[in-house]
Amino acid sequence: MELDFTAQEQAFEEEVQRFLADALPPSLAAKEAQGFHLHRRDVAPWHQALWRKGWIAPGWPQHFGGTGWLPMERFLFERACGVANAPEVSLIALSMVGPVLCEFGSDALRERFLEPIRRGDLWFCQGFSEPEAGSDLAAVRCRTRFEGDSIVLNGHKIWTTDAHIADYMICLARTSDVGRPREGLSMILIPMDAPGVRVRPIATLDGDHHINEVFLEDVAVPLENLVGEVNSGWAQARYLLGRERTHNAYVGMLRRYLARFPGLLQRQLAAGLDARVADGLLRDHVQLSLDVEAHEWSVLRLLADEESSQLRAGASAVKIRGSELLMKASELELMALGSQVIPAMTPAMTHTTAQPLPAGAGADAPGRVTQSLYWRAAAIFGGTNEIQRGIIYSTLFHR
Amino acid sequence: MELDFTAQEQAFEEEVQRFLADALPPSLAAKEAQGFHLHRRDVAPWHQALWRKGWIAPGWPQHFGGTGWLPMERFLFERACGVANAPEVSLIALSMVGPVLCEFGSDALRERFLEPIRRGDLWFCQGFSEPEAGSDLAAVRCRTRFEGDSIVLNGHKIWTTDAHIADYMICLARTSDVGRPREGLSMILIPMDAPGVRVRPIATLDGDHHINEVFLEDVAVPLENLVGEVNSGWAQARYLLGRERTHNAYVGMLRRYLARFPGLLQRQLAAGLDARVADGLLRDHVQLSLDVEAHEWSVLRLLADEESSQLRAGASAVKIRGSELLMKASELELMALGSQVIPAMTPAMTHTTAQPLPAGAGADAPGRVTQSLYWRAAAIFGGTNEIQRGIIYSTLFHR
Amino acid sequence: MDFRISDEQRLLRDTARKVLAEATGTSGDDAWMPFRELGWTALPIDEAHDGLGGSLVDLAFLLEELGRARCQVPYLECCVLPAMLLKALASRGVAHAELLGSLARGEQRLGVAVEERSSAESVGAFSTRLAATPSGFRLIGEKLLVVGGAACDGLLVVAVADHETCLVYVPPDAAGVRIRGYSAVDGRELADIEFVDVPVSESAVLARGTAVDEALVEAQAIALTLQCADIVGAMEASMEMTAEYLQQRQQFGQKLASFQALQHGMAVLFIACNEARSMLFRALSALGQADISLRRRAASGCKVKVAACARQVTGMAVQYHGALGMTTEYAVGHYLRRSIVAEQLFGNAHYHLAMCLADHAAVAK
Amino acid sequence: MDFRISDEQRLLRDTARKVLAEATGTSGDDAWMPFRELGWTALPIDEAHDGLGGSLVDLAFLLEELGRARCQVPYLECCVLPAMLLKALASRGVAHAELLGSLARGEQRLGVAVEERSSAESVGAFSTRLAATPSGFRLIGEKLLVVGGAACDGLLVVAVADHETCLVYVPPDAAGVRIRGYSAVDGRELADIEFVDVPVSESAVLARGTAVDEALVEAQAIALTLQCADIVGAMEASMEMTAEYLQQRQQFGQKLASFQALQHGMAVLFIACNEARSMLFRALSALGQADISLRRRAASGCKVKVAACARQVTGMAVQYHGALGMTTEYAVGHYLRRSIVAEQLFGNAHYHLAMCLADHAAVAK
Repeated sequence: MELDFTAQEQAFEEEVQRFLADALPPSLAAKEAQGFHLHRRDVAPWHQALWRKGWIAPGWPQHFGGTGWLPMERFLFERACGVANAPEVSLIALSMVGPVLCEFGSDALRERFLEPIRRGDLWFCQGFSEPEAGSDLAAVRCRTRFEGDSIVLNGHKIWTTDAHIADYMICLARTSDVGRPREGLSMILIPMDAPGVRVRPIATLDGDHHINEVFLEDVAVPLENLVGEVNSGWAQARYLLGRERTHNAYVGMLRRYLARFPGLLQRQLAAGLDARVADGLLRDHVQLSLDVEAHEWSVLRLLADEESSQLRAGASAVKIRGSELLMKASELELMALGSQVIPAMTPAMTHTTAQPLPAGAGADAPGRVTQSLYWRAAAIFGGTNEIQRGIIYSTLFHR
Repeated sequence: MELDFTAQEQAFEEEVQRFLADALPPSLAAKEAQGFHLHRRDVAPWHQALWRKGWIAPGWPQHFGGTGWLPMERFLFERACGVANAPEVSLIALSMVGPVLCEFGSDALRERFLEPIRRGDLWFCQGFSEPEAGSDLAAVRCRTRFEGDSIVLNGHKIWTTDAHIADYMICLARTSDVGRPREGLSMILIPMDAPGVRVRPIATLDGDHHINEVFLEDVAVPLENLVGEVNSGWAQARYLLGRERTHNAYVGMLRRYLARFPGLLQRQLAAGLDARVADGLLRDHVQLSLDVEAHEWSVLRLLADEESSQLRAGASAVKIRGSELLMKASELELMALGSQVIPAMTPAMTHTTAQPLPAGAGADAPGRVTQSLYWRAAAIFGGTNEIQRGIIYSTLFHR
Repeated sequence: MDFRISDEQRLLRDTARKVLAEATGTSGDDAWMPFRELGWTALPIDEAHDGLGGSLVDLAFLLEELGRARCQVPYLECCVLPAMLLKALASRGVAHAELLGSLARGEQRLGVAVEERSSAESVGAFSTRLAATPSGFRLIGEKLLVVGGAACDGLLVVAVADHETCLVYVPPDAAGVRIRGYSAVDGRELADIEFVDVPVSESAVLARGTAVDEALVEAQAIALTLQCADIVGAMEASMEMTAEYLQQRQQFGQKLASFQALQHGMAVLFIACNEARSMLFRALSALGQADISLRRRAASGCKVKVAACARQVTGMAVQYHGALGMTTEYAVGHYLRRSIVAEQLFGNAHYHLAMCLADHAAVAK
Repeated sequence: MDFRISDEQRLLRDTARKVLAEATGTSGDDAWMPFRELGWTALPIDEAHDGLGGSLVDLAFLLEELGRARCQVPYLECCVLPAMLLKALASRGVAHAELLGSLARGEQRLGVAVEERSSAESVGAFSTRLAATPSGFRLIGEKLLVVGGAACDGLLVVAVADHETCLVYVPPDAAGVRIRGYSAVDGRELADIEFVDVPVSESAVLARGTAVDEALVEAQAIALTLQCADIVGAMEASMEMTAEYLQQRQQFGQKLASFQALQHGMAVLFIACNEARSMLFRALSALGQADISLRRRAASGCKVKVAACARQVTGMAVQYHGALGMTTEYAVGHYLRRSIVAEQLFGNAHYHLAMCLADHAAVAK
């Protein structure tokens, strides 16, 4: 057992930090720090920078353009990005579609998609959830029929992040009714401009637009858009789940919150916050910092411990805790900012001069409630915390 | 709606407080405040005082010697007793056996038992739980057979508080195997000196001796010791449950904890407790005080609101919260006392000079851990908090 | 002590529930209509001033329904709060019968302008000032977060003159009044208001000195408590809606309501709602006490507890709705937003806990 | 970074688990036997002093097993802590090889006497003092809560002389040493020790000044962290025992383990155990840092987190055992008592949170 970062790991982290200092546009970082949902075009310069550096697809096999990093290096990279307010780049394309194509896709599909994804030319959305298949993906109904060289899809997808700006959807659809429900699913790539694809925005609590419903009506796509074997969709979804053990732990984001809180509190004190109130806030902050430390080390253990039988339970644990701690961290900011966070604020208020901020809202306020509400989703999407607790029990204790 | 105590209620409370100041022996109050389990003989003088005052059986019908108090007066009485460190007197006899006999017992049984119970001559224990019937009382197995004028019992009771000092047990036993399990139960009064009764002490975490196992082997009792109708035991148990809505809320005890904490903290500060530590403790104390206020008003609402359909849920809610808050309150004392509470302390150390206290333990320390551990039982006995949550759901939301 | 709801209170509650549910989506003057027509504007005011002399408990019942209906009408802030302020002044010998009467009749909605940039809600530390001029005064300063401030008929402004707090009546269309309205996260309307040398006549200075300081504390304690009533209404509705949803929604081949973990979760939410209501009743009771510091402390304690319970309940209600809870199309999330705004308005739980702590430390000494 | 347990560590852990389970109920010298025979007394000490040069991680594995077995042997307090203190002095140029060697060989168990009445654990505020005499010194004062103090072979006493902290070796049978032993709530043995003009020779003063202050901080940070390892072992055992019990116990016609609310409760306990272990690893890592204040802070943070998790886990473990959990006949309650004592020993979570807060405030300034 070796509980220190190696010199190599430390050097790597410093390299990442240097790169971030050089290549991340400060205006983009500032925008990301506020927490409003960024558009594809906002993120593009950062995507380009990562691509040029060769760091755009850390999770892919090296011969498909991956970095060859060890899990610990990927973690250090993501943490440093989080702290430096670097936005996530094209998460679905790079973390889901890419790896699935690398593992299961035909050469032709890889040829068509991998390089454009790396370059940032193709943006993807994920079509898994349906109104009646939320936590229970095996209940996916989206129908398919095979017609000549085409697959024709009919279905209704929901909670589809970025469907309104994506070029393609990676869609989980039913290709068979034989056997257990999960055995009749396939992954299919659908161009979002195909006839019959209709996107309806879903307004979310946080006030941003990022999720959508997608209706598929007789959408025909070429047979070669089916990824891997027919009816292997469940296995592919499981594959994705298994390799993304720690992303949902949000360590980088949590460190971002912790790092900026003392400054925020100082500014509030300077602006007249009662010192006794600040005492209580600082106390909660220190307690939260300890909770985040423990959480981060739980993540490190998942990365580095390759023999533990508790991996699945540990992954669920850090997903639960990641969402809980994010809700706490963002709530603590709201408490420190007090009435400043009351006004509904939009990116337009802060990124343009067209709409001024309300007089009471200082520079720390915009985006805080939006982001705080958004983190509620972290406890829901990708398997609710209730589902995760069930997984923990059945993995560890069920007999 | 009238949200103030009436002048009459206030006058009553003051009368109770005056009586407590006059009649409660200070040495007994001091002993009770420490929290070690008191013996029957400790409590006797206080029982006598209440009996002389005519306040020994507030919950009984007036013509059987009750006080005729309204629920709110009973609450005020119990709260004042709690705050004044008055011990509970013969709880099982006065709160269970008496009311059951008044409601269901024959005249002969009432004649035999009610007056001696009021005088304090008879002490009871409650024989409900069995190894396989804890939360699930319908599973009671204790067998009976009728032989002439006798009932012969065979069974194994457990968690029997004060069985070692009681004169009688009120025993829930199976008198029929017909119908649903709960329909074959009866309440039977068993003299603890009857042949075949064997009491085995159970040592509990808190270090005191107050609970026992009781083995009944061919214990013969006269038929007239059966309370009310044969097979009406479940109804009687339900009757008791229904009328004791708020005792388990421990409002008096919680107020006792709140009242003494500031003084305890002052003494700790004087003895060198770090002021920053005290800050945090005081903060938790104030938060706890608010929680107790809300809890107390939940209890008041149960007492005074006679039309609510939420009575059952409300009673479960205050039982859960009562135990949770007691655990918190007693834990907070441990935190304030710090290493002082480490030594195992016995009543002998504090009530006699035979065994001195460890040097570091001040006068506040003895009994604190014992009592803190004892409150764990408040979340278990009388239906665990998990059971109570199930009751709340099914009462309010189940369809 | 008697918690039974009176027939009048039941009527008020049932009417309000029905009317406010029907009025969902109306705004501006239309939304105020039922408040005038059903006598709700008259409720906080005594009969001598055309009011109905309702009790604080009556008001709490009504406010609960506002919370339940997610009503955006600034009834608390533009009717109840100014009424309480004027009544508190009247009880200190400073009568303004005409204003009370116009509030009661619903002729005026009065914005109360207290909070300032960095005032951190501490009484008496206002920088908005009233300067004497040969012909009277002028008002200089800026007030923030005036709920309903952009659509009111008059402003009650707290300012300082000669080291004394005073309360000034200012028409919103007076020269030099610059109102910038905006929406809160939950849709309620607020305004920041700048006063640039606004001329103020002697008669517009409604009161001065200790009377104002005390009246502010008194009225704010009431407003804080009634705000909690609104939150209690919102959280109970949010809980009920969630219980309903669990009965409907199927996952893994069964109703969500059949999962014991969720059932127990609902029990925890009930406990939180129940305790919030209990704390509300306690504060309403304490507001009847003579000692003003007791009232203030009870209101602070109420906010601490109710806000914490609301955070838990409205948050878990969203959680139990799953992704649906995240959408604005479904009502449950609006309760969460409403409780977030309510938490931060009139001081959040951290602020009021610090106040309780300060009181406690003062008492202990 | 590599969390894989080495073969040596696995052997250590498995052996300890087996041996300590078999040794349950032994006490006194018998209970110490395996610690000597299996080389555990040598583990914290380097090879130059007859030790085995074990790492802190090795020690943590062993301490976890002590917690799991509810072992009452004061190994941490009478072997590891004095070893760390002596090593810390040695690294500051004050070598006491003979004492280290005797610890390693298990020839001496050394009680470490630090805490005093009202010292509140603040470094350097000791009232026990060393007064100069013509022939050397005499020691005057009282030390409390010396774990293992009534059954040790020597005492390391922290005292003050000429405004300097010093560390003094005192044989427990020296004239004027009055030892009053007692049991802790969980059965471990402690002692209060009075020093009434105890003669001390020059050579018995092991070290003086800053070296002692620093060595104390350093050794206490290690002891605090290893104490957390003990707690982690206890809470994990408590959790496993509970999972087992839920599988066995029937209520309402089914296994308790079939109730989803309890399943989810167990998941919450796992998360707490898991985070406690993570925090332990973090502190073990931080103890390797050069900056002593970082080490102290990491140990304090570890105690705050681990104690909170232990409170939750050992408490809920009792709860899930129902009435059985309340008895001393069943092991689960002993874990609760052990964690209560461990929480208050070496400073509780409130104390260490205040330390973290102070450090934080200092850093922020």
